Amino acid sequence: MKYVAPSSVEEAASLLSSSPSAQVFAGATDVVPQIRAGRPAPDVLVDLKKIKELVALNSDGEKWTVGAATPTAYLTEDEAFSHEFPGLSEAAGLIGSDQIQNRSSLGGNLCNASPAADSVPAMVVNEVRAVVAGPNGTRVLDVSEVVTGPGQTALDDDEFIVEFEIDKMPSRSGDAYLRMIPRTEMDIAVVGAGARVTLADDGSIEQAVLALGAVAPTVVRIPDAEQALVGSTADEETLNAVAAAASEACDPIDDKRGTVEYRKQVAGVLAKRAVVIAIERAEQRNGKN
Amino acid sequence: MAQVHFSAGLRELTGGAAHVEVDASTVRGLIAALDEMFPGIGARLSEASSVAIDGEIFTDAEYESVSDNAEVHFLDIFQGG
Amino acid sequence: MPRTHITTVINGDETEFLTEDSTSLLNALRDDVGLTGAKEGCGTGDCGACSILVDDRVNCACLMFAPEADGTVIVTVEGLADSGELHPLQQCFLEGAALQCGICTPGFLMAAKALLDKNPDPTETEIRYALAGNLCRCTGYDKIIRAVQEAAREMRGQ
Amino acid sequence: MAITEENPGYKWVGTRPIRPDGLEKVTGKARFGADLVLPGMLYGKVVRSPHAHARIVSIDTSAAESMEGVKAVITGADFPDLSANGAHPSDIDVANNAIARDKVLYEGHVVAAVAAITREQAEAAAKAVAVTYEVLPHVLTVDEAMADNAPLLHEAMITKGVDPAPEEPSNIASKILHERGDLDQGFGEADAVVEREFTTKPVHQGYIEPHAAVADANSDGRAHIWCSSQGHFQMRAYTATVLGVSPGTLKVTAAEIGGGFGGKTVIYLEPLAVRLSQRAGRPVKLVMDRDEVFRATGPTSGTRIKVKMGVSKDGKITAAEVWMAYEAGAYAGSPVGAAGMTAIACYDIPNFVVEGYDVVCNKPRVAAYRAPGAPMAAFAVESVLDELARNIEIDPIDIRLANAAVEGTQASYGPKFPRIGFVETLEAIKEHPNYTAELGPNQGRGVAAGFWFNAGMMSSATVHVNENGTATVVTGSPDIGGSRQSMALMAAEELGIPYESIKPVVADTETVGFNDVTGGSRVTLATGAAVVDACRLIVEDLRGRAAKTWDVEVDQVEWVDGQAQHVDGAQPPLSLNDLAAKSGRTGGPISANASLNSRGVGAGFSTQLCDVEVDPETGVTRVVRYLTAQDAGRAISPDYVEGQMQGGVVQGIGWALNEEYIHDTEGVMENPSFLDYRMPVASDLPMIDCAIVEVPNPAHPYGVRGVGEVGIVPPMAAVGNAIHDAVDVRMTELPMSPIKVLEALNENDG
Repeated sequence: MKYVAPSSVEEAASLLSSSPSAQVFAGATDVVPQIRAGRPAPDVLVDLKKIKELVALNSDGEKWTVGAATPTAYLTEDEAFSHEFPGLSEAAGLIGSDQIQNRSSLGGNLCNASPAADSVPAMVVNEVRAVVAGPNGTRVLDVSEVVTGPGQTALDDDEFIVEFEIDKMPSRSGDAYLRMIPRTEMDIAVVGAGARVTLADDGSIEQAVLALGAVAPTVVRIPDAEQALVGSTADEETLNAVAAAASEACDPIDDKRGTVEYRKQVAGVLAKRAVVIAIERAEQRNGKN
Repeated sequence: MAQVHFSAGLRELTGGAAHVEVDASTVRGLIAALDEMFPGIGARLSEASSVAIDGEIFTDAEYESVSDNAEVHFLDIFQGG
Repeated sequence: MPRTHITTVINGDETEFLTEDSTSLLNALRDDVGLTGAKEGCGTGDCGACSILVDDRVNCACLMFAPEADGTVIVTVEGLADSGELHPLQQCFLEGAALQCGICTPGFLMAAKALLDKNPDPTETEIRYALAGNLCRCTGYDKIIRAVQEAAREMRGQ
Repeated sequence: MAITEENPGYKWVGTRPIRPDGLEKVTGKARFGADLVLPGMLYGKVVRSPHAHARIVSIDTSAAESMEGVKAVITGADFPDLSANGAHPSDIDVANNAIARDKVLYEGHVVAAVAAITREQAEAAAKAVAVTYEVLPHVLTVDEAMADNAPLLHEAMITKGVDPAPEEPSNIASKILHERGDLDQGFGEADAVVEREFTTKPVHQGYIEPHAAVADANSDGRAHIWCSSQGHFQMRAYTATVLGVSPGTLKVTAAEIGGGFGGKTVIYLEPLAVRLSQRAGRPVKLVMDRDEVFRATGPTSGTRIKVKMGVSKDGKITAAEVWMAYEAGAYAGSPVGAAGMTAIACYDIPNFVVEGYDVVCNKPRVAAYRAPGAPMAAFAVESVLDELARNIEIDPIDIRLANAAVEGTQASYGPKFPRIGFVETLEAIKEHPNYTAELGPNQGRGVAAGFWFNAGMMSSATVHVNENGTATVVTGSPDIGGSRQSMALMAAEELGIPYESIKPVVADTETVGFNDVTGGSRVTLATGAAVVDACRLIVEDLRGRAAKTWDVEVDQVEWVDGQAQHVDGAQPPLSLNDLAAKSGRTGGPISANASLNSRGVGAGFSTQLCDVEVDPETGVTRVVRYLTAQDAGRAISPDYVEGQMQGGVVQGIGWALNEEYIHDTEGVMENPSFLDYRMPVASDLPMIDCAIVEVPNPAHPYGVRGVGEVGIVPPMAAVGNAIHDAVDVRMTELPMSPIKVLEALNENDG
């Protein structure tokens, strides 16, 4: 196995297309354990962390750009980003310990394509876009389009994500991400739930986006729940409808971390709770917008 | 005379007796006397890892002395962690 | 496989070594550089016993490929004491009996140093979450948390 | 906080100095098993069975032997066949577990090993060893293994402890039975009876240091081994057995050990490393990775336990019936014997039957794990006792006080108890502010108690006095939890010199007398007693030397505060320094040996109080407050007594909430990593409050009782009883994971 650390997107792209089993990585917090567990190591490992654009966090006031290889610790430590996207910042910050946080990245978490990835539901509800580079230029995908199944993405072998674009949080809006893990840290999500709500002038819900992780091959939206919320003030009855819709939207499996019944039931609970937190944050921001 | 108590597992070898008195001054003597009373029990008793004499537990207790009307128990093997 | 030449600064010293690209930074430090302070407990980033500082950030050395260390500044537990003078964390771990077998201690010291460098006055909960990536099976964590609190107080000059 | 009777005014015992070996551990200098590098050293790698039960048809090592950098490849055939020359059955099991000969009995069982110049070469060669298996049907749980005509692991296994012996072989290695009084009469007198069935899963000791050994062997088989173990003399004995050589040909040096908890009292790598090194003519280092530690080193038993108990309305236990089946893994030897003896040992019960079975199954061979066997039985008994207390509406501490074993109580396992401190631990809990602290919503409080015998066994110590009156205390007991400090504290007290002037050393098998393993909570008691005996021999020697110096009879000389003093003050006192400086004149170097088979083992009791908060919508349980009270007899080193108490509690909490072996239907472990084998992390826990109770053990010079193990016995029941108090579900399965708690909550609402 050969290690290379290109310093530009172009150099990385050509390296990828020159060797069929080349693989990009940033933190390798998934790659190393997989190789250790017996997955064949690629011939060429392309380290993206020496490319400036890929380790960057910027905002032009209209949208944020987050380099695909930016350690998630940079996001949680950035007060402006965490204030604007508390849910996304929480989700990124839940990926493992401080040691892992200094290496894990949104690009790695997304492209490892684990159904239980913590950052993906939070990215989906914030309608994050992925800028993908390849031998013939770049293209932009919605994050929800990137993962196509466990361990599979829509990227070609010689493509990689350069950065993520996140439009600034709409006014009167707030997001949240919750997950269920048996311990308080160092666990893979048994269930994950992301929510973003936008309030109308009268305080009722104008728009809601909900997404669940670890309960299906890929992150799933919950349109029924989103509809149920629009126009409501998230009263008890509506929230129970949200919970029911969330459980219904799940297509989970039994595995060493959880059962079908458990994931369905708790998906409803977390979806409900995430909506309540998102609304509180929207109301707080409402005051300041 | 030492008071020897048998755990339930051993009572199958003593015709159900849970407790007997034996005249012996060492554990070795005790086991020999018991083997006469209940043929075959001797081997089983020496296998037991430890012997309790008046509440104190001894491992490898063959030569330990047994005072008059001491209370003696043969214990199963147990291991420290 | 040809080996790669790596140049780093380790515990203040310019250090060069040769490594195979697939070798973890942990194995390179232990086998090629001879610093056995960082320990392997799992090799998959789940136990923190191999925690070191890379450019002032705490990392699991087992999750890094050795070539990634090129051009970085690394601090291991062997570099914590300043010419024989123990770091307050080392002193407080000793005084507070915050270690038993000691295999996890190097990792805890590096993670705690990274925490205190960032947050000189952490709450108990903040310390517990910052050290959640370091497993200890002997102590039940109580005395480790207290030792970090004590060291934080001393470093703040209180 | 310690509840101490009279403190005899010790100068050093009971203080909290810095431990003598701490500096190396906080600076990264301490040498653990995997840290040693020798010139020309090769890296070893073990080949393990992917099947839970299979016959080895053939092993082709030719491809591996021809690979680049490979210097040696070994299989079972490289070791003597002990069954052929009439060795003891337990030695045959040790050898077969070290490396399989004809059958593999669990996934991960060793079938071969290689040694090469680099790690990568060794790993590649290990993959190239071609093993063909004839896969056999397997059994994983006690139910499967005990079922009629279940596949047999050992064709000739006839159950022991059953008379007359059964004709047919089975997977049941042995039966244990304890009985007293009349069960029916006892249950007849009861006003309340509760009967429950409990299941627990195998759990691992979870030491953070994987097993490691370095061996440097000569062609004639003599070898030097460095290994991290709980007892290098025991490692020498087992290794010699497997290699078929005399123990004297093996020198074993104790590396620092990165945690053991019972799991490193047995051998895995040592014989393989020696044979590889012998074949290669170069030192070999063998280190397990975490995956191998889980798959192939002894967890403790998964169990099924039925408990039925009855109490009168005034809280007296009238009868108890306990049925237990413990998994032994691949070879006989689960801790069901100890479980049978400890299950109801806390209480004075007139009528009981305790029946237990040791059952082999296709899992790694069970090894000791901190008070082996006792925690599972206590989970069952203390849960049923909690339910009984609620039925007759009596305080959980009071019901235990009403039945507590005291001095003179006929223990359920036989002998009368000498002086013990169980009642004092119960009172320590009842008087503690935690017992009446306010509980929030969905919070609950649970009480549980536990007992462990502790062990004595054999130890040796040598004490040398240096020419300046300082001293070296040499023992053979590996120090995991601070025992070097205890040795130094007791030696300082005996010799009357400062603690700092004593250097405790853990020496190799050629430099100190035999020492049994560090286990059974015995080191401070037994090795401590050997150190005390050696120091007392030295004090006698010093008195004689002072008498010679003053030309008086020795009974004119007393040893007080580290000085020889003339009874009438007729001479200025002589310090240890004075005598040591002139030792040539009074007979030569000052040193003494002491070896003993320790007596006067003091049993240990622990009562614990746990507060939890349960999220009723997700079943997640968090421990919010924890108090443990434990009788240490005399806390020689309070810092490290608390450390043992807290460590045992937190291992118990992990066992209670999330730890379990998960196997797929093929008997392959699905969670062999610290990610999915969930041990508690720092953010899961509150501080663990400790109440050290001191009811001195009359049979020990310093009143010591073992403290290392009993702390892990009560936690599972304490957590389970707290969950019941919080959300009114009675958990009877471990671990009490969020999934199981939510299932129980759903059944309650359903």
